Amino acid sequence: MLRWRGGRYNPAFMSEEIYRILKTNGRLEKGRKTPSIDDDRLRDMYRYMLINRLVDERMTKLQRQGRIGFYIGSVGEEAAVIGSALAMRDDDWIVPCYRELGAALVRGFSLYKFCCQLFGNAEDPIKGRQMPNHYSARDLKFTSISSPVGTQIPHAAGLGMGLNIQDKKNAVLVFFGDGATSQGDFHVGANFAGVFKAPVVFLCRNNQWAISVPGERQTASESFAIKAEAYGFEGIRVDGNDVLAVYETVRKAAEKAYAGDGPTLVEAVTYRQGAHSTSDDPRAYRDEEEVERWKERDPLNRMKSYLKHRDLWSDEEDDKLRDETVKEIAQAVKKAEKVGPPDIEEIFNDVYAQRPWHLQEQYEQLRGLAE
Amino acid sequence: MLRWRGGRYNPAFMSEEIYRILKTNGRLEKGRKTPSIDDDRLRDMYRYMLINRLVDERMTKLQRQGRIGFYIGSVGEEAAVIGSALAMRDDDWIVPCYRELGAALVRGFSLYKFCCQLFGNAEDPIKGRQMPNHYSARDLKFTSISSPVGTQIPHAAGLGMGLNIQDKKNAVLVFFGDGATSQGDFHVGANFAGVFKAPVVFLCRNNQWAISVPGERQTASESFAIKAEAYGFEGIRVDGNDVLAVYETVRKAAEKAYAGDGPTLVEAVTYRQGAHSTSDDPRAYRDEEEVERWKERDPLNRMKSYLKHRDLWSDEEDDKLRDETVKEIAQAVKKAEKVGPPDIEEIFNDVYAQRPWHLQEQYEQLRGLAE
Amino acid sequence: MPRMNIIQAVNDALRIEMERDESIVVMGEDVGKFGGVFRATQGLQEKFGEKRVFDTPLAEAGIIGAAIGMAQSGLRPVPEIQFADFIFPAFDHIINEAAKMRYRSGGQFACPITIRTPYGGGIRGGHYHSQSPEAYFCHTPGLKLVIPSDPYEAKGLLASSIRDDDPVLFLEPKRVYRAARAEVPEEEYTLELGKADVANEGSDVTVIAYGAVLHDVLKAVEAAEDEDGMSCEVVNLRTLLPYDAETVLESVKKTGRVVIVHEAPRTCGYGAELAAMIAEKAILYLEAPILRVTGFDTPFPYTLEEEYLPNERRIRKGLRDTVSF
Amino acid sequence: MPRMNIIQAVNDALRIEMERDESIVVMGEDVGKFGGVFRATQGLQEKFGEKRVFDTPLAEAGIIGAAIGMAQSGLRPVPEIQFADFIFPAFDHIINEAAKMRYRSGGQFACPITIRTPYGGGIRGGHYHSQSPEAYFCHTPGLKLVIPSDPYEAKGLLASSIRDDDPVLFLEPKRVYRAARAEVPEEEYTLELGKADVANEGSDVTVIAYGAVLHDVLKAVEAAEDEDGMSCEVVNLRTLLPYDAETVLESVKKTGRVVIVHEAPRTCGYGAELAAMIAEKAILYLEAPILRVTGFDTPFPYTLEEEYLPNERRIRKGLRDTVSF
Ligand SMILES: Cc1ncc(C[n+]2csc(CCOP(=O)(O)OP(=O)(O)O)c2C)c(N)n1
Ligand SMILES: Cc1ncc(C[n+]2csc(CCOP(=O)(O)OP(=O)(O)O)c2C)c(N)n1
Ligand SMILES: [Mg+2]
Ligand SMILES: [Mg+2]
Repeated sequence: MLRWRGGRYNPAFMSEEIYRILKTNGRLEKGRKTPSIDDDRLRDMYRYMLINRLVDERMTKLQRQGRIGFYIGSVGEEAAVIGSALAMRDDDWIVPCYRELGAALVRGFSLYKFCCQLFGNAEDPIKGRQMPNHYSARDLKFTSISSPVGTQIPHAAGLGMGLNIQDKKNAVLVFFGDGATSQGDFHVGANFAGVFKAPVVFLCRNNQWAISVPGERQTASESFAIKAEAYGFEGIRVDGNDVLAVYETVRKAAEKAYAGDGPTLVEAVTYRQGAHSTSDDPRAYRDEEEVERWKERDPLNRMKSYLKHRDLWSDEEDDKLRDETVKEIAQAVKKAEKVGPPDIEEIFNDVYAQRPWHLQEQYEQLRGLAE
Repeated sequence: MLRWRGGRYNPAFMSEEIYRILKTNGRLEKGRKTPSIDDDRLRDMYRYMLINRLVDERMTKLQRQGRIGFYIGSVGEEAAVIGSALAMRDDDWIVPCYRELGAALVRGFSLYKFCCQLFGNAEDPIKGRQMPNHYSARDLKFTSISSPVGTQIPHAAGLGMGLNIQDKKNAVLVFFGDGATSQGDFHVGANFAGVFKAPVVFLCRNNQWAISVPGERQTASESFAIKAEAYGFEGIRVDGNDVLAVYETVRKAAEKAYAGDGPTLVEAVTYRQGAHSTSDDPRAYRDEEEVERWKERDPLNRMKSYLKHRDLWSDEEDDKLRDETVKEIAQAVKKAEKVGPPDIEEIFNDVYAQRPWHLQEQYEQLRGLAE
Repeated sequence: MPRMNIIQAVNDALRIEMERDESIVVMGEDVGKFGGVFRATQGLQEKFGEKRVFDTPLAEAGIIGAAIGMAQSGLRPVPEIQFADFIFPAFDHIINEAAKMRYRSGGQFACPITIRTPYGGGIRGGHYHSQSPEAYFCHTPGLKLVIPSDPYEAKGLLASSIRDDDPVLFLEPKRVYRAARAEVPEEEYTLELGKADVANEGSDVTVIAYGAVLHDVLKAVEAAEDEDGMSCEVVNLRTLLPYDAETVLESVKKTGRVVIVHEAPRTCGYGAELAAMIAEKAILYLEAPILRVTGFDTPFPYTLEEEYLPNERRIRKGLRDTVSF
Repeated sequence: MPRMNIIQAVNDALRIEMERDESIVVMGEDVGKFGGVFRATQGLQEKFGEKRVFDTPLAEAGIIGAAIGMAQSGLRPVPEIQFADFIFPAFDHIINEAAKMRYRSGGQFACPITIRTPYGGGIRGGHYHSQSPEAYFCHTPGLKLVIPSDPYEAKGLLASSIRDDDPVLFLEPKRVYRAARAEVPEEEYTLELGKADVANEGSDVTVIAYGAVLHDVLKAVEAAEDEDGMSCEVVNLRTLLPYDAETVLESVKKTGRVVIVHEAPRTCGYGAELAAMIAEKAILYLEAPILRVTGFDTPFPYTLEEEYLPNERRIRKGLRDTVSF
């Protein structure tokens, strides 16, 4: 364990132990060995992070141009999300909140579908029912995103309990922010998981802010990881901008879960480099300097440097991936933008498995009016 | 700190450290000194416990005779309740749940009013509105009892925050059971108290059971006290059947609160010797043997022995207090039983500060029907 | 056919459904070894093991939150909330999560959960062991809400609720848990959700009710028929969401007079919906004001609960006022 | 008189009340330095300090639970819930604790809390930034519920709510937060709770509405008067609990026709209560079915929210159907 040097206000955060493999410059921390991860996987880590970053940049612009209504990105937090998603098996469940596009990408969620969801069009997998960034992908074992902060945490516990009951050997990775740990739902979810030894990895993306509220206003505890003590399982703090450290930590937690040894809380210490969402303006509440300091610890640069040191990546490959991705995104956007809205009948579908009389009546009234 | 030897199933409970002053036989634990508490106060501790016990016994019978509808007692838990209530100043707030008659007695709540509440009669301080054991006594800084488990915990945090905001130098003592720690309300209450350094003593009566559910089904944590770590304040385990240990621990926690150093979680390890309430039959789910083992650690016997060792109490005094109390209770019951029910108008009072038209209309309808 | 009370009928339905379908699990506070504080789950843990019937920590949000996740894993959880008064910590999970899951995921995820909970007054339970919260839930698209009034309905409707692919809130009338006894088929059967039952035929007035209060309605109606020569039609709703407007309207069009009875407070209570629907769809048939005989707009009292509840006396007054209007 | 929008009026009322009464504190997520995600509390922390205006941890149950305790300590908290859609984790504290506190303690404890929260659709917020939860709360004795529609009402009603000794839920129509502008007195004033406003006089039909949708109603009515020659009376409810039945009934008895408009889903929505009350107290005056023009009985959609909402077109259709019945 190394000493954490990247804390913010909370003095406790400064002295807290944290797990890290890569230094900011992409070199191994003293005493760390090259982790035994094959080269393709290492490159994948970086690739997904870069794609995620480029998507976020493009969509934020799209929102500014008024072409989509809203966007919520994860700039600066890609390692925490992608490192942990990659550490799970493909048939493990991912239970996201709204800031984990990276995890969906890892699972193979298509950019086109993603764009359709942003536009809420007729080909949106969730049929234009929710705001941007609230997709679902059941085929990818990626559950339905909702806005209320923290509700997914007991769902994840229940999913894990359900896997146990059915003797399935998978695990669950659930994401949430530092702010979410203040909700009763964090408590009941973690507590159920502890009592029932549910195979769950609780991934707290501690990005230091909940909109304008800093971490020390969420809790007086020494860290978020320490909260695991209250539930009888292990809590680990990891440098959330070091994709290797995140990957290794979550991999171990997942293996513990597969082995029937129950849940783990992983606090990935990272930073929300951008606004909370396109509706937010952080200049009203935080120092630009702080943001600059954290940009120096950017997860993409760190991993790219590491790969370059190891001759696993080059500037040419980087440029190529960028170009390809930008094009792919542009195509997806273009195609999705052309698709029309869902039919008004979609207002009335999926409320229940079968449409009851009163919804049929309301549908017919609306249809009558529309004609 | 001494080793705890009184645990139940949970093996962790066995090895956990616990604070105790008096051994079961009423002698001082090795290394403990006679605490500096004046003799009257020591006798008070025992007196209140005995009165509490006698009231519980009488009221349980009253319920069996069908004269009151329900009763919930605290046999075995008197030290945890009374030791902590006595440790606070009279102008500190007490925020109870339903099993802390002892604390109300300490504050001077009259047996007559208590009986009126049990009967829900016209002189019931809460006007026949709630089940037995749900009294309030604002003049005694004893808040309103409700049934939902755990809701009082954030109220207590808020009370403490309110005292801070108004620069009042009092503290708050809030009671709840082991089961209540599983609620989201425990989490949000403790977390708010930690963040805002609220002057609150969180008193967890760990009586080992939540109706039929044992402690190890509530949480996988090593203890209940350890949960304080998640909120950045101190958690202490104390032998809840040792009134001296409870008193001393809570006194220290209160002093910390007065000094502006924030909250403390005190886990008082005790045992519910009786049924959950008169509606319950514990033979369906727990061993009588376990109950017997705990009766050997009864808090009253322990304190009585201690007082007798120190020549502060005698069997004669004991008999006298018993007789007096039994008589007092009988008189209170007799007097309260004669009082009639509240007027039907009381159905419509206190919904709001002023009665709005629709309640007036409903009242008049009912009055018309009754005449 | 064996005679059962409602507790036994619920227990029977749970047992039969659990035998039929391995994915059904029962969870909640005290439901395991103890078999529930009302003993509705008695014997189930012994029979189906601790994996399928288990006690949870004391946290309603956890119970329903976990049940939602369990449903996503392929199970059909049947959580119990010990008293309906204690369901509110789970309100967010029920109305923002379970009820919206199918819709918000574009039909990808369903939430086949049946939440059982005893509701209602008349057991000297005061504020927190007496509430009738049906209206809070019936305003929530995506939910179904079912209230049986007797053992036959309890068994058949619970089976249907458990088999339903949407989240169902199943409110059990605890006042008549043991008092309502009836012959109940031994074998499995279902009663269709969304269908009301005409519990008594009549022509002067339509009384609409559900759950425990139906028994008071039937008594009041019997007396009104015997003593006042009235002919009362009683519609027992059984399912409150989605409800059987057809049966209600058919009756109202016949009688032209309506009395709605429920225990919950009047304002924004479930009766408001029925009255509003009737005032929209059958206004020309109405010959008298639509009356609501309900609990008063106050919290539930303890000592005066008899006066608070829409008892036989108040129902009869409602019938008289309506028919003589 | 200065012109203000609703945000400014709310901010103004908060400032004036806080100056008047030291016991008022403002709390919630992002209300401090940031001044609220809608900026309604902007400048208050600077003016009144961090003790009286502060950010809380992200926990609605904690915000309301703590506010209840703060009220017991002698304060008058004005908590903000960031969006009404997120109020449900606090539902238990609002309906089981705050609303019942005075009653259950025999009048010993009161709960003078005003919960401010933006509600309603029309801002492309989908499921969770659009809901209108008023009916959930109006079924709760002990609560008051207030919804202003413009800056003048917002300022006067918020002042009254804060001064009221019972818990008030103050729902702010976020769709018109900035769009609704009006002249607002600079000095303090109050508007009586429980009193409706007749926003337009007329004789053919009574339209009852509140909050954001009132603006659509007024537009529809203007068009109906201009183009169809109808004379429409518009009752703006302002307070939903307890509500002003007198004003409603007076209007209905005059017009004999009723259209109720709200954004929330229809079934068990607030309109049901109004329709039921009218069908009880004014049945003989009714010349047409009572119509409810409301959101549909589905969760709130994203792309098709314009179609979901009771827009001008649907309101006009309701007016035509009712008047031509
Ligand atoms: C229950 C609830 N309350 C409030 C909000 C409004 N809100 C949306 S995101 C957010 C902050 C979340 O912070 P955190 O959990 O740290 O996640 P982050 O956005 O930083 O990734 C808030 C308050 C909400 N969505 N749900
Ligand atoms: C929210 C809620 N859920 C369930 C209940 C039913 N109930 C009453 S007491 C109790 C057990 C409480 O256990 P604990 O907190 O340990 O306190 P104890 O009774 O042991 O003192 C339960 C489940 C309740 N009153 N409130
Ligand atoms: Mg955050
Ligand atoms: Mg207990």
